Amino acid sequence: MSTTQLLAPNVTAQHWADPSHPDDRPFIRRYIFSTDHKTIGNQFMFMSLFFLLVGGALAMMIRWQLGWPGQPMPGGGVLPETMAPGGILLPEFYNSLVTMHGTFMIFFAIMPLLVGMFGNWLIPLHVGASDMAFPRLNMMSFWSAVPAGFIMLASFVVEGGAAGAGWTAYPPLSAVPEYSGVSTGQQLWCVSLIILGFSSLMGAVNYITTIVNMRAPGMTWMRMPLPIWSLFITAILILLAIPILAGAAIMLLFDQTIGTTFFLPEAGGQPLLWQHLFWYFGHPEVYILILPAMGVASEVIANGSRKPIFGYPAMVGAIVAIAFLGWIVWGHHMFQSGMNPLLGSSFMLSTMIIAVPSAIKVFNWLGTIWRGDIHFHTPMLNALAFVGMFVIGGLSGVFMASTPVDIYIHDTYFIVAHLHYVLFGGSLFAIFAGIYFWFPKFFGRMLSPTLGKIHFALTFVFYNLVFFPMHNLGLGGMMRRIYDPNQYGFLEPLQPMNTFVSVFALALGVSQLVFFFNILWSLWRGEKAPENPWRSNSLEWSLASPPPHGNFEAMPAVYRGPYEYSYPGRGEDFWLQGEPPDGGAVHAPTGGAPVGEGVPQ
Amino acid sequence: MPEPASTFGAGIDSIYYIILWITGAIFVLVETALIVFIIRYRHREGRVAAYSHGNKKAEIVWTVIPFILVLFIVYASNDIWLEVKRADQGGAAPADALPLRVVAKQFEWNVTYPGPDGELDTADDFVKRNQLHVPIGRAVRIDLGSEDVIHSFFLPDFRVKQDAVPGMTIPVWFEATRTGEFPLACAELCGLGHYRMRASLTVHEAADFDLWQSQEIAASGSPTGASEIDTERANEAEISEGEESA
Amino acid sequence: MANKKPNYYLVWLYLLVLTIAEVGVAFLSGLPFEVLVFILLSLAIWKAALVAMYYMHLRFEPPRLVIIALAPLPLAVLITIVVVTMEVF
Amino acid sequence: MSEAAAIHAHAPRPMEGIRVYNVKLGMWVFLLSEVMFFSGLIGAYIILRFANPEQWAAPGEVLNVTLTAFNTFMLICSSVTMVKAFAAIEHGDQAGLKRWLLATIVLGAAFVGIQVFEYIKLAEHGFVPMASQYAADGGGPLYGSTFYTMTGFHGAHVTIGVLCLIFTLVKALRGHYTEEYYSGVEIMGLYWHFVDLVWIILFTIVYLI
Ligand code: HEA
Ligand code: HEA
Ligand code: CUA
Ligand SMILES: [Cu+2]
Repeated sequence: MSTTQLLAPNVTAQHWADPSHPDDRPFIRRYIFSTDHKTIGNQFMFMSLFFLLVGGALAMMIRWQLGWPGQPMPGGGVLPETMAPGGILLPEFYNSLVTMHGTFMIFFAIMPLLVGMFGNWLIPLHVGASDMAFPRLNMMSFWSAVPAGFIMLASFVVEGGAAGAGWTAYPPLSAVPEYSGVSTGQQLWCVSLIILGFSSLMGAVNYITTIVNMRAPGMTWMRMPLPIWSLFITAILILLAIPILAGAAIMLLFDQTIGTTFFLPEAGGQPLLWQHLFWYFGHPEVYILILPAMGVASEVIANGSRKPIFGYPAMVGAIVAIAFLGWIVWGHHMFQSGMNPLLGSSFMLSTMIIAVPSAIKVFNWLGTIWRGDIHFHTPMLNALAFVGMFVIGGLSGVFMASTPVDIYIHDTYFIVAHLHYVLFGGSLFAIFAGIYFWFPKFFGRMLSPTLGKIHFALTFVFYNLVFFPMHNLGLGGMMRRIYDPNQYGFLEPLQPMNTFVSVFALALGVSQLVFFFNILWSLWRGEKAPENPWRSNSLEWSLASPPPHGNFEAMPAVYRGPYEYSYPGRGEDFWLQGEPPDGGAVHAPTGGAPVGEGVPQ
Repeated sequence: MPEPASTFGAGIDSIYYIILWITGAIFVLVETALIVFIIRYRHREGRVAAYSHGNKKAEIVWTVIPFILVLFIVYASNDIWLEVKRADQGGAAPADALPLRVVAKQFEWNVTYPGPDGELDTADDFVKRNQLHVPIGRAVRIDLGSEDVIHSFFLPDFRVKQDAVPGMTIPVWFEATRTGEFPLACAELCGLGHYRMRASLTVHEAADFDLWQSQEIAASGSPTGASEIDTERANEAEISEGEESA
Repeated sequence: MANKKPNYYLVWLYLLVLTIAEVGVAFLSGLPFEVLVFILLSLAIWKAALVAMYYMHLRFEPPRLVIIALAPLPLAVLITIVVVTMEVF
Repeated sequence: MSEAAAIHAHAPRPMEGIRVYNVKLGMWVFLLSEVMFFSGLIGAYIILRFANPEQWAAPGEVLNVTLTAFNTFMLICSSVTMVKAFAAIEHGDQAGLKRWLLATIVLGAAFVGIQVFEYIKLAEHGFVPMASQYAADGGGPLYGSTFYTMTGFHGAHVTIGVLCLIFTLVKALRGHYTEEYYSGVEIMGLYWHFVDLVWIILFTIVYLI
C-alpha cells in the first residue's frame, strides 16, 4: 500500500494558521462550542476559578463555625432553615460544607485548573502543534465538566442537602441515607464524579496522543519543556486512576439506589473495599494535583533565574518515579482502618521512598536558582513560594507516613495542615505562578504587577498564619470534620487558636479578591502584552499574544532544549527553541526525526 | 501532645521526635538555602547567571542521603509499629489482658465488661454506655466493632486510634500507666453527631477497679443502658454529662 | 504493515477449541479448586492474548505501541495481588 | 513519503511520533483506561468472593453455562467477522466490508439479545442484584450483585459497540471508507475485539470458576 493512506487522518488535523485567512468562525463556534484548544483552556480557567470561589466561600463558612462555634454567621440569615436557622450553621450542614469544600477544591478547582487549563493551553503550543489531536473530543471534555460541576452545586438545594460524608465518602455512611441524613445529595455526588471522570478521560486521551504523536520536528522527548513532561505523566495517571474511581462510584451508586451491598456489611459487603478502591485512585489523584504544578514551577523558576534547569534528566526521572511509586502507596491512608498491620509496614516503606524523587526535585530547584540572576517578577515569587511551601507539606507527609506516628495524628488537623500545605502551598501557588506567567500569552494583556505583588504578599502571609497553626491543633488532638470542638474538654484550650486561624482565613479569603479583581481588570484594561514579555524560550513565545487560530503559520522546527538561558557568548540571556542555530537559514533540525517518521511505512 | 498514659505511648512519641529532628533539620537547611540564594543571587546590574545543566555528583549525593534517612525512619518506625500491633503474636493481646468489648454506634460507645469471671459472653457481663473503666498496670484487650457506620476509637492520651468498622471485629490493646479520667473521642466522620460522640475513660488502681465493678453489678443487678436510641438532634444541645452515666 | 496477515479463521478455531476445553475442564474434571482456577485462568489469558495479538494486530504494531498497550497490566496484576494478600490474612 | 509531502504543502516536515496514526493511538490509549475499569470491578469481585465464599454457587448451579457458552461462541465469531471486514477494506473490497460489518452487527445484537433473555430467566428464579430480594437456590446476594455489575457493564459495552457498528456501516454504505482511508473501521475493530477480550476473561471468572 502507498504511504499516503494512513497519513491522512493525522495531517488533516493540522490547520496551520493562514494569516491571509481571517478567523471567520461565528460567535458560538468561536467562544462557546469552540474546538480551539486555547479557547477551551480559557473556558476551563473561568469555570475552575468560579468553583475555586465556591470552594473558598464554603471554607469561609467552615472557619466561621470553628472560630466562633454556635454564633450566628454574618449574612448567614439568607441561608434556608435547613442549613442555618437564624444564621447558626447546623451540624449536618457543616458536614456538607466540609464535603463539598474538599470535593469542589480537588475535582472542580485544582484539577481542572492544572489539567484542563494548563493542559489545553500549553500542550499544543509547547510541542508545536496546531491544536489537540482530537479537537472535538476536547470540546466534549469541557462541556461534560460543566454539567458535572453544576450537578454537584445543585445538590445543595435538593431535599436532604448536599453530600455529607467527606470528600472520601466512606460507606456505610455515604451509602445509607438513614445514617447520614442525606439521600439525593449523596447520589448526585456519585453521578457528578462519574460524569467528571468521563471529562477527564477524554482530556487524558487527547493529551497523550498529542504529546506522543504531534511534536514538531526536533521536539524530542528530552527537549520537551517540563510542564509537558509532567502533564504527560499526569495524563497517564488520570487515564489509569479515574476508571477505578468511576467503577467504585458506580458500585456506591448501586448500593444507594438499587439495594446492592458491595460496601454494606449486612450481606457480606466490605466497607474497606471502598477505601481500597478510593485510595488506589486517590493517591495517584494527589499526584495528579502536584505534578503539573511542579512542571509549571520548574518552567517559571528557570525563567526567573535566567539559568538552565538544574539536572533536566533527573527532573524528568523524578516525575516518572513519583508517578510510578504513587501507585503502590495508597494504603497509607488506611493505616488505622483495620487493614492488616503488616501491609501497613510495606505501605510505609513505599510511601517514604517517594521522599527521594521529591528530594531530587526540591534540590534541583535550589540548584537552579543557585548562581542565577533572579528576577522577582510575580510568577517567580509564587514559584519560589511553591518550593518553600511544598517542602513543608512534604515533610509533614513523612510524619504521617510513619505508621506509629500516624496512629496519633490520623484524622486530626495535622492531616488538614498537610493537605493544605501541599494543595494550597503547592498546587495553588504554582497555579498562581502559571496564571501570572501565561496570562499575557493568552489574553494579550499583562496582569498588573503591582496588584500581583500585593496579592502574593497577602496570600503568602495569611496562608501561613492560617495553616501552620493547624499542625499544632492536630498535635493537640483536634479531630477533623468536627462541628464544634468545644464538645470535648481537652479541646477547649485550643479555641483561641481556632479563632486566630479563622480570623486569618477570612483575611486570606478577602485577599483573593485582589486576584480576581486583577484578572477581571487586566482582561480589558491591562497593559498590552508583547510577544515575549518574560524573555522565555519555549515555542509559544515566538507567537503573537494571543496566538492566532491554528497557532503556527507552518510546522515549527525545534533546535534545542527549552532551558537555554544565559548561553555564554550570546547577546541575549535567552534562546528560543525554534530559532535556527545561525539565526536565519533553515536547517534540518539537529537530532530531530528523519523525514518519514511519524508516518506508518 | 498530651503526656502519654500508656506503655507504648512514649515509644510512639520518641519516633515522632526522631522524625521531627530529621525533618526539622531538612526544613531549616532547605528554607535557609532558598532564602540565602534568593538574596545572594538577586538580579543586579551586570550579573550574569552561570550556564550549567547540573552536576551529576551533587545530584547523586542528594539522592542517596534522603534515601538513607528515610530507610532509617522506616526501620525505626516499623519496630514500634510491630510492637504496638503485636505482630509477632499475630495481633493477639497479652494473655492476662482484661477482655472488653466496645461497640460503636451513632453516636455512642457501648462497653461490655466481662464481670468478675473475667470472661466475655457469660452471664455476669454488664454493659455501660460511654464509660470505659480500666485498671492500671494491666493490659486491656478490646474487641472493637460497630453497629452502623465507621467510627474511630481515639484515646489521645494513650496514643490509641483504631477505626471501628461494621462487619469486622478489630482487636485493640493498651496498658494504662497513669490513673485518672481521660477523653475517648470519635475520630472518623460518622454523621451529624460525629463531633459529640465522646465518652470518658477512667483508669483505676487495680483494687479500685474491682470495687467499681462490684458496685456497678450491685447497683443494677443486670446489664444496663445498652440500647437507648439516641435520636436527639445535635443543635438542641441537651446532652449533659449527668445523663450519660444513668 | 500488513505483510504477514494471520489466518483469521485459524485463530477463530483456536479460540473455539480453547473455549470448549475451558468448559470441559470446569465441569468434567475432579481437580482441586486451586488447580482448576489456575488452569482456567491460564486458558482465559491465553485466549485473551490470541485476540490481542492477532485480531487487534498487536503482533504487527511497532514495539512502542505494544509497550503502551501493555503498560497497565502490571497495575492490574498489582491490585489483584494486594487484594488477595489482604483477604488471605 | 515525498508524495505525501507534496500533497500537504503546509506541513513540509513530519512530526515526531511513533508511527501510529492519531485515531488509532487514541483508541489504544482509551482501551487502557477500560482495562483499569474492568480491573477495578474484577478486583472488587475477588475481594468479595474471598470474604464470602459461601455466597457463591458452583458453576452451572444457578447460571446457565450452556447458554452463555453459546453466547461466547457468538462473540468469538463476531470477532472474526469484524477482522474480516477490516481485511476487506484494506484491499478495497467495499462489498466485503459491508457484508462482514452487517454480520458483526447481527452477531453482536444477538449476543445482547441472549444476555437480556438470560437476565430475565435468572430474575424469574430470584437471582437479582438487590440484596433484600435475592431468592435463588444457591449463592447469596453478592453473587447476584457482582454478576449483574460485571456482565451488565460488559453488555453495555457491547450495546455501545453495536450502535457504533451501525454508524460505521452507514458510513460504509455511503462509500466513506477506501483502501486509502480506513481508520474508522480499524479503530471500530480494536474496540470490538477488546470487548470480546474482556468477555473471555469475564466468562471464565464469572461462569466457570
Ligand atoms: C498535592 C497533594 C499531595 C501531595 C503531593 C502529597 C504528598 C505526600 N503525602 Fe499526602 N495527602 C494529601 C495530598 C497530598 N499529599 C491529601 C489531600 C491527604 C488527605 C486525604 C484525606 O484523608 O482527606 C493526604 C494524606 C496523606 C496521608 C494519610 C494521613 C492519614 O490520613 O492518616 C499520608 C500518610 O502517609 C500522606 C503522606 C504523603 C507523603 C509521604 C507525601 C510525599 O509525596 C511528600 C514528599 C516530599 C517531601 C518529603 C519533601 C521534599 C523532600 C526533601 C526536602 C528531601 C528530604 C526529605 C527527607 C529525607 C524526609 N498524605
Ligand atoms: C486545593 C484544595 C484546597 C484549598 C485551596 C483549600 C482552601 C482552604 N481550606 Fe480546605 N480542604 C481541602 C482542600 C482545599 N482547601 C480538602 C480536600 C479538605 C478535606 C475535606 C474533607 O475532610 O472531606 C479540606 C478541609 C478543610 C478544613 C477542615 C474541615 C474539617 O475537617 O472540619 C478546613 C478548616 O479550616 C479548611 C479550610 C480552608 C481554608 C480556610 C481555605 C482557604 O485557603 C480558602 C481561601 C479562598 C480561596 C482560595 C478562594 C477565594 C475566595 C473568595 C474570593 C471568596 C471570598 C469570600 C468571602 C470573603 C466570604 N479546609
Ligand atoms: Cu463516631 Cu465519628
Ligand atoms: Cu496519599
